[in-house]
Order: sequence, then structure tokens, then C-alpha cells
Amino acid sequence: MSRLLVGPFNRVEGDLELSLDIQDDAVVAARVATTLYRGFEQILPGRPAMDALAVAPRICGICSVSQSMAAAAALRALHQAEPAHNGVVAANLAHAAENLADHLTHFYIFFMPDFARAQYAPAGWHGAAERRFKAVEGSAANEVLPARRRLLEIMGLLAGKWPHSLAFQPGGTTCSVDLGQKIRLIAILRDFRRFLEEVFFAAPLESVLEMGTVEDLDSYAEGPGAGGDFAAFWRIARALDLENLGRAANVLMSYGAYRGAQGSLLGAGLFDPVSGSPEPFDPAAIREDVSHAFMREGPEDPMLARTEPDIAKAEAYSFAKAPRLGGRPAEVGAIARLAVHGHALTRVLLARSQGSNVAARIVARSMEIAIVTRAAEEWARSLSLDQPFCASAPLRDEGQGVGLIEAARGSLGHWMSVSRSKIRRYQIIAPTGWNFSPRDEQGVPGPLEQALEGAPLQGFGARAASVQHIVRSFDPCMVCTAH
Amino acid sequence: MSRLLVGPFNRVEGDLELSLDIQDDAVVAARVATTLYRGFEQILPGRPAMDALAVAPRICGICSVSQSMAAAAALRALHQAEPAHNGVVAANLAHAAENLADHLTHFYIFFMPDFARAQYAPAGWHGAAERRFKAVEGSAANEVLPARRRLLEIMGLLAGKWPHSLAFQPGGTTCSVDLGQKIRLIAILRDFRRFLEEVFFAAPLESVLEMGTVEDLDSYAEGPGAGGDFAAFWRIARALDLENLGRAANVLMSYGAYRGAQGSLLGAGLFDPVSGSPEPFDPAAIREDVSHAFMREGPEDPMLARTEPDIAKAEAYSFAKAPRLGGRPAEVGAIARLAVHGHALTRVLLARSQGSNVAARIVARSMEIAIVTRAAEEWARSLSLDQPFCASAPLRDEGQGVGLIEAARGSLGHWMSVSRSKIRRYQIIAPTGWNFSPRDEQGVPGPLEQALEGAPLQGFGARAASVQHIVRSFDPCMVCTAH
Amino acid sequence: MSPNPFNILWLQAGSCGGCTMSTLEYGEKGWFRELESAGFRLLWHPSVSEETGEEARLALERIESGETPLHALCIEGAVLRGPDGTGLFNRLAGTGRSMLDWTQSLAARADYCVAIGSCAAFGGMAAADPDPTDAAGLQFRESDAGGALGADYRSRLGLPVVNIAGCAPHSGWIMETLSALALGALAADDLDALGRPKFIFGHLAHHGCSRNEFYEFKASAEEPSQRGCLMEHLGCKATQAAGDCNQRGWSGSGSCTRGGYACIACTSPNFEDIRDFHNTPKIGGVPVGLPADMPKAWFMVLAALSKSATPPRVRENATADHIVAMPRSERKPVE
Amino acid sequence: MSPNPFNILWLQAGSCGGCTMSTLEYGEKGWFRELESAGFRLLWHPSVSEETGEEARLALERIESGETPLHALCIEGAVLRGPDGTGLFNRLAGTGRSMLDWTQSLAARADYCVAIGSCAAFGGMAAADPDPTDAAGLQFRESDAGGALGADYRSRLGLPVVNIAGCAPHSGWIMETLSALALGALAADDLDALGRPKFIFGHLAHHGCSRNEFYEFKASAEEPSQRGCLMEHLGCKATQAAGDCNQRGWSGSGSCTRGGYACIACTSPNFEDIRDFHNTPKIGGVPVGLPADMPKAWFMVLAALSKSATPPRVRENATADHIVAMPRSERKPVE
Repeated sequence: MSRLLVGPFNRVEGDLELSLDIQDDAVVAARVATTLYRGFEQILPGRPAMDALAVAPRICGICSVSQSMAAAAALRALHQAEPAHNGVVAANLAHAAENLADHLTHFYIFFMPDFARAQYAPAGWHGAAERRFKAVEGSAANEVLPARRRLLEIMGLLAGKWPHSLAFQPGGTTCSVDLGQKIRLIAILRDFRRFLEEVFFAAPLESVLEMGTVEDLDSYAEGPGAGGDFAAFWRIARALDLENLGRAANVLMSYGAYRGAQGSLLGAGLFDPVSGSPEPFDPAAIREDVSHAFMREGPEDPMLARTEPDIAKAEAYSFAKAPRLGGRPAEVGAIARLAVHGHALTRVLLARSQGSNVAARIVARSMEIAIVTRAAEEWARSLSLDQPFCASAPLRDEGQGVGLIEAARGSLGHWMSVSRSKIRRYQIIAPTGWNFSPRDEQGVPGPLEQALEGAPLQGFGARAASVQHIVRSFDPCMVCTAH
Repeated sequence: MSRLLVGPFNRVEGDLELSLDIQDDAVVAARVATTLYRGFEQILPGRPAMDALAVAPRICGICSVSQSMAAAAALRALHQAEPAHNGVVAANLAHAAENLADHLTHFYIFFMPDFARAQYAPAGWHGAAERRFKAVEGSAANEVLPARRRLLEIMGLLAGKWPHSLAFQPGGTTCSVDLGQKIRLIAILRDFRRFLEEVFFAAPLESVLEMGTVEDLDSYAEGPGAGGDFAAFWRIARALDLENLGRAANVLMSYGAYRGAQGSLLGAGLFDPVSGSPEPFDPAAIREDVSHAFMREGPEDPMLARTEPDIAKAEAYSFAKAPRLGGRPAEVGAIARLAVHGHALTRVLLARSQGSNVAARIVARSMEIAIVTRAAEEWARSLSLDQPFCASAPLRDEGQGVGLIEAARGSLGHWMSVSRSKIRRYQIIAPTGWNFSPRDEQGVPGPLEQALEGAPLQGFGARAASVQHIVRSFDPCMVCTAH
Repeated sequence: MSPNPFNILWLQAGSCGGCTMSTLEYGEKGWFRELESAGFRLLWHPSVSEETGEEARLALERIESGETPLHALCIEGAVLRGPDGTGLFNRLAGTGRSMLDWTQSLAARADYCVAIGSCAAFGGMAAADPDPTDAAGLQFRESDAGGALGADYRSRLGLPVVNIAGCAPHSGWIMETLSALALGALAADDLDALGRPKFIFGHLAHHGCSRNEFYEFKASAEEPSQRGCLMEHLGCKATQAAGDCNQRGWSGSGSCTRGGYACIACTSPNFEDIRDFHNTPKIGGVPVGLPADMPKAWFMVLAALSKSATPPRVRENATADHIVAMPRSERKPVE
Repeated sequence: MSPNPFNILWLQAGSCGGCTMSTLEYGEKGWFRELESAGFRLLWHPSVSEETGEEARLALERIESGETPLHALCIEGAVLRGPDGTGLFNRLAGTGRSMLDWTQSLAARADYCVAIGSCAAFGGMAAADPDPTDAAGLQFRESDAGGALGADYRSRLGLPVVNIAGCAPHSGWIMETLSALALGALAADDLDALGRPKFIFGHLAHHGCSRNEFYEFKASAEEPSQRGCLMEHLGCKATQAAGDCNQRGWSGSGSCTRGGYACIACTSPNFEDIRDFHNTPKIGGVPVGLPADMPKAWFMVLAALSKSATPPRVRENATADHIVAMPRSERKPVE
């Protein structure tokens, strides 16, 4: 058995280091570390509660709106504020824009370029994959980056700027939309749909959303949508059997995405991929284990915990804490949201491999793109311009608030305690915190660490594509993870 | 013999009506009329001289900068002002942006769609032409319109807005460029070159500019550049023998384009396509004949003339006056500029048919795109940001000024007389005024009227493609013509 | 193309074509693409449609007869009523009829009637003194109700003419207004007293001008190309001109004042009869055209005071053509 | 790719990745296309390059050894010097070395050294009180010269670190600055006292704010989403913040104040230690942070006077979230 240190592991957000135990050209054990710690949970305490809105987004530049939404949700809970309906819709729209941009960036910039690697040169599909997806040079980027830029114009309209906007408030959003802006929003979403229907799926969103089986996927990918980049992915996934790569069988968790007056677009809950059934979800069961983190021990309940780094800690191998739900790891992300939501195709894929896997994670993320784009179109139309965007509420200077939301990569929670209108404690558990969790006190590895076990290296050692695919299939963000 | 009235003749700027005398399925005589008169030459007198800068551009929205440049040049002559070097360069850049945009708009939006007409359905090339160039629906527009929009961002930087900017002054431009703007200018031109090299020519500009013979054109269009839209045009031109359509053998005239410290990029002069030799050019020989215009008779010298419509005039058939150079009609435009400049390919094409023709006009316009783009790149780099953009000059309140410049469509002149700092007389002779001139007192038809003589109708009457090609090959602008 | 397209007929009357040129800048993937995906159908447009001559005449006749439904009639350019009410200064080529006649006839068929640009709205430059062609807007002549269609005209869905003023108007103004109409989101109450959509013309052009700090101190440019405010000397009328001009990028990132020249209030009726566009008329050293709704005396007092308060940085930069004085650096923690 | 590419190495230190996210919005056809046609070569960038693990380590070593010429070293994120100067809060994965170490080593090789974002420039949010990681900018710690490379550091072509402040900075700031460097058009004299390019940071964020008329009358928003000026009550610091923020479109057409919230001076050292970002600190009713270079007394007098001069339109709109009062229509000829 040998041990490989893999890093810098790029095309992910932030600093990721893997330590792999190798035997028989396969991974037998994996440890994942984040090598950057900035100390947000030390910076926030002592500041006026509302300042979380300025500080929190800067945890991460790729899911900045998610951080804002979580902070605003925590403050909303603290102040018991009732947000203005328009504000909720506008915030969801901005959030959708970020999430869609993240999904696209992940697919095109982070994930697909691995298929252009020289390791695959022998494969029949490699030439096309290289031309289309090669990092920096492939043709796809020249279409997706402009499409992303255009999509993010939603931010200019609703959030002033991105990343790091102060538009998201407990009472709604700061930016009241006028008729022209509403029209522009609709136009941006039209352009985005067009991109999806011509480039990404090469098929109408409606028909994409009708796919419920692997056969549907196959006939889409070989048939009408064959020119789409998602179809290209699926054909490669079939060729490389990515359904059987990077399997993990943890419970799938969602806090519920895009909350609105009529509830969430994608509901909250748990789903067990092995039994194929939903489970009841209790946020109160969330804890953070620091056994392998460079952190001092303390209360595990995020409402009570503090964060104090200890670089010298012996068993520690990461700056990340290990979140656990009722003591178990959980996998989060689009795959969890769609599984909980009951999305047929996602559940079919989970059932086929009795767990999540590289292919299923990508498919779920792609399907979510279609679902959210359609929803966003509705939301934009539903803004009623004579109604307020931000409700004011009396501020409370004592109390607590939890903000649980779904970021692109999965479930994000902010736990905040306030006294004399200053923050006393602030804990953040990010999606990649769940997925790329280190081992816990029980030695239970996190979802990624599990998924890597058994990965075949095909003689490529640390450079093996399988490792790349598995890690990136989660769309990890290490800056969120350790903050 | 029968007479056809053709109109509304669209995909040209402004209101154009043709009257064709038809015999044996061919045109034997043509009369061209502009059916709109707005009265700019009546509006300008009485206003402060500098107000020409606000009024003149509104003569035409497609060559608004040209009108501004001509007015500024006339004022410069009046005030004997010495413009700041940067201002000259910046104005040339903005003017280039307009002219390039005009050339593109003409090629893609006005001219090429005629090849997608059903009349050509039997031709082998028709299917591809229709998919690519069909009006509103063809695929090319979705590339060229964004490219045009991006190119026109030069206007946002240098002219504030377009059309109708007040940035162009006798002393230079009002907009001093900073470092960031300079960088942006360069980037815009880079994008434009890219569009040309990937879409329009599908070949490096440098190689385009090396073409000197029809053989070069042929081998470009069949070879490396075959995917370019210009190549597609050339192949169609060969198939339809457009070199022998719309011939006119008038002298070709240019006032000189893009004047700078080192003289003009494309010099002033005359070129006789029949003898193939340059001729001396004397602007003092310019006159306007109103024998067939709905205008009262008066002095023919544009410095002395006034404009007074007379709708009841018997022999009149157009609101346009007939400009003449030493009593002769002249053809103007890119073809004239390049012929005078000595551009080899243009002169070859002129020599082959002993005159201008549909194909030669389009080729010249396309070659000019390449020439001007390259020059603009230089200009953008040459702006020296620590130098002034606008020089102030004492204003004179008496005198005259002539502004002779080259607009996209050819030679544009403004003649202005000022007394007590008010405009007393203002005459405008536009490029299409030359090309689409009505007959003069001697009954000599204008260049278009000549070019239409002999056009074969192939049984399609007023809808014949030949008439469409010939008229549009000049890129007429009727709003400039009659103003 | 959507199953129930919103049919647009766009005609040019006494126009310079600039409104169309501006419109062609619209859309990420180009205007045609935008129209199509927004569910618009362009029945005919003189600059871009394939149909010419007879084909075009037939298309117009079908609209006039009611055979083709007309959701929005867009007129670009002033309607020329001269000479002597004949409209003959502007015939629609090939039809033997004046645009005055066509406009009146087609307007009766339109669900909405839209004036594209100040010419079509108020007469615009064509109506400039001495108004040689008796030019009018569709429903206004300068700021007087009336125009080519008359003060009482209402389109089939009950709206007066929607005036997208500006010369040329921003492409966003045009397309957002048309989209709003197509969405049924623009009611009579959303128009100002001059028929202009409030969401655009409830702003002043001055809003968002990058020379604002100079304005605050009345630190003014004295010559073109200088950085100072253009109101005091160089004729800027943005404090009186309606429009969100300085809140939009024109041709990318431009605007009139960003371009270094005065706002000439091109969205206002009568802008064409401004004399001496480049100079500010003053009385007693006080500009005649004061900010909208601003009492003159206040302006004078404030202007005088703020001039004395002008920091050297602002004063020096005002008459320079690039930044010569920098803000003091924030070396201390900002509170 | 141009024959003599301008080689850029982009590394992320104590970064949130937001500067890169912003940069990815640049370019008509996308950032990669832009880099290529502008003649830039991206030697390596953690978010977009193919090379990973060992391949990436080798690339870095070739640069460090001088084998690969390094024209611009771009560092995104603060350099974390803690704990105790070890830099261990931020190791470059797989290399066993801290980013502090890598940064210092590579900076010595770079023709130009560029700090991307306020973190890399001054420490940024990571350096916020109590500064748990001893975070610093490359050449400043807050507004004190020094930082990770030291006050005396000069890149191989003699420039101090070029600080592209902002959190996140506008993609145009980043790319225009890099292009200017590549063109050799940025000299030491083109930087302000904090190492920021003057062409961007010679402006104030307040320049071009669309709420300017409200500012002029001190007609202020009282609650988020209202239209008035954000300075008096809601914490806007744009009159003190360097940057042409309100003269650029952010993510299309946005900006902080257009988005309805205060400028928090994110381009300034120490912005992270503002307390109560959403409220304007006042003493005796007068805001503490006054416009750059403005004498306090003047401000007070002017503010008081202009408040009394406020036209009703401006007063009413200031506290509304959409336009409720229109400018009077221009019914008289504009002069």
C-alpha cells in the first residue's frame, strides 16, 4: 500500500488536498483536506447583527448570494420579520441566477475538461470532447462564458453587483424593480433558455423535463439532442460507465430551495438512496464534529459552537469540521434536492446504483438547470411592480436565528446568536462541509472519502481521471467548507 | 414599351421609388425618385453656426457621424481652426466604426437577402444562401448584429451615443479618452477583427488585402476562405455574372477619407474607369442642377444656392437635386475611394468591365472593411492620453466654410455661409445624391439610372432580382439624398 | 415563432432612419433573434424585411383591410402634412399615397400605436422652425396635443399614442416599451402628460451623470472635452430633460454627458428649436433653464455657496481634460 | 495566440474566489477568447487550467526557476501570515509550502505584480478585526505600506504592486489594468498613493450615481428599497470611496447604489472594519464621513439650505420605492 498526496487539486473552488491510500492500482482509503482557513466565524462575533449581510457573502465568491440568503434568513428569524413578497421573488431570481451560473461553470469549466485529458486519447469520442471541452481552449467556453455573463445580468438588475451584494435583506431586497427592469429580466431569461435549448441541451426544456428513464436519456442523447453538450456528457458517461464510479450511499439531504409564498420550489427533506424512500428531516439533529479538524473542541451544536483554530492538533488533517445529521454523514447538492423533490429520473439513477454516483450527480445538476430556469421565467413575470420589495421590521437586539437554505452545492446553514444587537456566536455549515467532510470521531469518512474508495487508477496514479471525475462530480467549494 | 413604378423599394435607407421603362423584358430607361423631403436646408439658415453640429447629424441616422464630420469640417474651415491631433484620431475612429457598421449592415441586412429570394430557388447555391442570408430569418444576422453592436461600443466610448452625437467639434472631440477607455477601444477592435477573420472573410485580414486579381478572389473563395460570407458572395457573383450587371462608366470621385496629420488614409481624386486613369479633381466644379427636382431654380453653386421646394414643378420627378462635377455625373462610394487610392483589385475589376458594376461595388466595400479595420487598430493604439482632444479656436462670425468628407456611401459635402454668426445658407450634397441623381438639364441620367439601363428582368417585372441587386449594390441612402 | 405572435408593423415617415439604427443594437444575439424569442412578428419593416415593391404593398393592404391583425403600429419619423395639408412631402413610394394618409388609415387598425422617436412623438427635428414641411408627431405637434392623428385618437385597446421620445431613443426604451405592451403591462396611467412611458421618462437625464460632483459644486467645464459640469456654460439641459439617459449604457457604455457634451433635451418637444445648443443662456449669470422644479432663487444661493465650498480637487479637475487632482487617499480607517 | 504572449500566473491565496468569478464575466466572447486575442497566456489559474496536482506543481516550479518567463503575477486573496508568521493557515495543496512563501518567491520573478481585489491589496475581509489569520495585502496591511512583500518591493520592471482594489473588483478594472501593463502603458506615476491605477481610482464611487439629484437636495432614503440618497441615513460612503464604480455597469447594468444599497467603500483599506454598514454614523445630526475633501462647515450649511430648497417631487420620490412624482412636463419650448 502506498499513500499519494494529491494537490493542488484545481478546477474546484478553493484549496483542496487529497491523501489517497493506494492498493492494486485502486484507492482503498481517502482523506480530504482544505488547506485554507480565514476565520469568518471569528470575525463575525462582536459586530452589529446586520453586518453579517456584508461579511457573510465574502465567505465565498461563487456562492455569495447563498451566503447572503442564509445570513438574511438567520436575521429574518432573529427579527421575526415578514419579507415583502416581491422581495422574496426577486431574491429567488438572483439566487437562481447564481445557482444556474454555478451549475454551468461547474459543468463546462470544472468538470467536462477532464474528458479532454490525454489519458482518454484512445477513446473514439476524445477528439470531439477535446475540441469542445478542453480547458481554456475548447470551443464550448466561448459560448458558455457569454451565456453566463448574460445570465448574471440578472444580478446587475436585482442585486447591484455580483459577487457580494448587500441587496438581500431580512425584509426583502433593496432594489425595487421598475417596468423596464422587469422586461429586461424576462429578456435575459429568454436568452438563457435559448442557450440551454440550443447549446446545452439542444432540446426544448419541456422535453428535457419529461425524461424519466435512462432510456429517455439514451434516446435523447442519440437523437434530437445529440448536438447538445449534455448529450455529449451522457454518451461519454455511458462509454465510461460513470454510473458506477464514485458511488456513495449516504442519506441525501435538502433544506428546501427557493422558498416563496407557496412553499419551496424544491422541498426540504431526506431521501435514502438505498431504500429509495424519503425520511423525516429534523434540523435540530445537526452537529459538528471537530475530531479531525484543526479546531479546538467545544459544543457540537452549531447554535452554541465557537471556532478556534489549533494548527498543532495531532489527529487533525483539515481545517474543516465534520457535520453530521443524527450522527450520520449526509450527501447534499442538486442530486439530493431532486431526489427529495421526487424527480423521477434522479430517483431512477439512484436506484440503479443504489446510491449516488458521478453520472447521477451531473444529470441531477443538469435537470435542476431546466427546472429552475422554467421557474425563474415565472417569477420574473410575477413581480408586481406596484407592491413593495422590502418590508421594514423592528430590529431585535437579543436572540437567535438560524438560516437554512439551499446553495448551488447543497444545504447551507447559518446559526447566529445576538445579544445587545451584537453577534455573539456565528456558525456556518456549508454544503461542501457535508460532502467533503473529514472523518468523525467514529472514523466514519465523509461522502467524498467514501466515494473515492475503490476508484480504479488505471496506472495513472494521482493523475488518474477517475479521481478527478469523482472529486469534481460533487462540485466542491473548499472556501465555503472551511471559511 | 411599358412603364413600371417600383415601390416601396425597401432594404435601403429612406424612401426610394423607381420608374422603369421596359422593353423586351429589359429596362430601357430608369428614373429614380426620393419621395421624402424634410427641409434641412431650410431649417439650418437663421441658426447659430455651431448649431449645425446638432442639426446636421439628424439628416441621417445611418451616417450620422459623417454628417457631423462634414458640419465640423465646414465649421473648421469657417473658423480656421486647427484641431487637436487626438481629436482627429478619435473622430476618425468613431467615423470608422460607423462606416464599418454601415458596410456590414449593407452586406448582411440590405444586400445579401436578395439572393435568398424565391426567384433563385432553382440555383444550386440557393439553399445555403437562404439559410444564411434570408431577411430576418437567416443565420448570418444573429452573428452580424451582435458584432455590429459590439463594434458600435466604440461610439459609447468616443461619441457618447449613436446615432446623433455632439462629440465632433471643429477643434476635435468632446470626449477625452482615459487609459481604461483606450484599452476598451483596442479590445473592441480585436473582437471586430475576430468577427471578420472568422465569419465575414474567414481569412486573416492581411491575406485578404493581398488579393490583387480575380484569380486571387476565386482561389480564396474556393479555398481557405470558402466558409466566409464574403466568399459565398463571390461565388454567387461568379455564378450570376454580377460583374456584368449594373454597369456604369462615370468618373469615380473621392473627397479623401480619414484625414489625419499624415494626409488621408484614402486620398482624394477622380478616377476614370474607362481610360483607367486618375484625373485631377477640382471641388470648385461642383454644381447642383434642379431641372428635374421639385425645387425652384436658383444659383447652382452650392455656396450660393438655397433650397425652396416646388411640388408643382412639371418636369420634376424627385426631391433630389442633380449634383454634377464639371457638368458630368460622378459615381462615389467605396469603389471610388479604392479606385482613386489605387487599390489593385478594385482597378482590375473596373478595367474588366470598363466601369463599375454590382460585383465590383460589393468587393470594394468589403476590401475597404479590411483596410479600415487595420487602420483603426493603429489609430486606437496611437492615442496619446496626455495630449488634448479638443483645441479651442476663436469663433468667426462672418464667412464661409466647406466641409468635404467621405461618408460610408461616398463623398459628402456641406457648404455653409455665415453672417453675424448665423447661418445664412447651408447646402448639403450627399453621396447618394451623386449616385441616385435624377437627370440633369441635358437629360443626362445619374449613375444608378444609367446602371439600370439594360437590366434583364427575366420575366419577373418589377420584382426582378437584377433590379434589386443593381439598386442595392450602391447602398443608397435616400434620406441623405433629399434631406 | 410563438403561436400567438404580437404583430408589429413598423413604418418610416419623415424619419432619418436613426431610430431603426438604434433599435438594431438591441438584443444579445441581435434584434431578429430577440423579436423571435420575445414572440414578436415583424409584419414589415422598411429596412429589414424581404418583401419589396408589390409584395410589400400587398402586405400593407392586408393590414389595412383588417385581414392581418395589427397589434402595434410603430411609426418612426414625423408625419409631414405639407404642402398645404396634402402630405406630398412624404409619399410612400409605389403607393401613390402620402404617409399622412397611410398613418391615419393604419392607426385605426392598431391595438396600440407607438411613436418611435421624438419625430414621431412631437415632430422633432423635421418640425424645427420654420417647419418647412408642416411636420407633426402622431398625437402632438411640439407640446400641443393634436398632431397627425388628433388629440382624441385612441388605439383599439384604448391607449393614446405611446410616445417613445428621444433622438435617437435608446434601443432599450423601444424594446422595453413594446414588450410591456405585448405583456399588457402598460396602461394609460403609465404614461406621462406627453404620452411617454413613466418608467423611462419619470427620470431626468441628469440622474446618474458622472459629472455630478462637479454639478454639486458648480465646478464647470469651460471648453469642450473638459471634465466639469456642462450645465453652467456648455448648454447642458439634463436637469430639465426627461429620460433615464444617464442610467443606461448607450452603444455600450456611452451617454451624452459621458461623451463630453451637453444634453440637449432630445426627449422634449421643441428641443429642435433650441438656439445655440453649445452655450448656456444666462441671465444675471444664472442659467435660464434651471433644474426641473427648482426655485430660481434657491439655485442662485446654493450655487453661490457651493462654488465657494468647492474643494481644490474638484475645481482643478473641472477644467482639465483628464484627472489632474486625486481624492485624498483613505489612509485612516473609514468610519 | 500571439507570438510573444504576455504570461500571466494567477494564484489564489486567502481568497473567496470572487475576484475570479468577476473576471469570468469579462469579454464579449468570454474571458478565454479575450485572453487569447489580447495576447495573454494564462500559465496557470487554479479555477480554469487543465493542469492539476503534479502537472501544476511542475508548471509553478518552471516559473519559480525562471525557465518560464513571468510577466504578471496575479494574486487573488489576502496573504495569511499566521499562525505566528508561518503562513500555515494557507498552504498550497500538494506542495507543502505556504502561499506566503510561494508569493514571495514568485514575486521576485515577476515583471509586474498585481494584487487582484482588496484582499490581495490591503488584506480585505480576511484582515477584519480581530484578524484571526494575520492577513495582509501584498504591499499594504490595511492602509499601511508593508504587507507580504514589504514596502520596498518592486517588480522586475520597477513597479510597486499594482493594486486592483475592490471586493470583488469590476472585471473591467482587472482586465484593463492587465492590458495596460501588457501595453507598457502603466507607469508608477499612473498609480495613486495606495498603488491603485489612477484611471480607475481617481474617481469617486459617487460619480455617476443615479441618486445624485436626491443627494443634491439631501433628500434621503430612510429605508432600504427607497429611491433617495443613501448617504444621510443608510451608510453610503461613495462620496469618500475611490473607484469609477457608478460609471461602469456591474453584471450588466448594476452598481451598489443602483442596487439600492450603500457603497461600503470596498475599494478602500479597512472597509472591512466598518461597523453598522447599513447606517450612517452621525454626530449632532451631521454624518461623520463627509465627502472627500469637503470642509465640514460647508457641508452643514449647504445641506441645511438645500434641504429647504428641495422640490416636492424630489422629496416625495426620496422615500418612495418607485417614482411617485413626475418632473413637470416640458410644455414650453426649451431654451
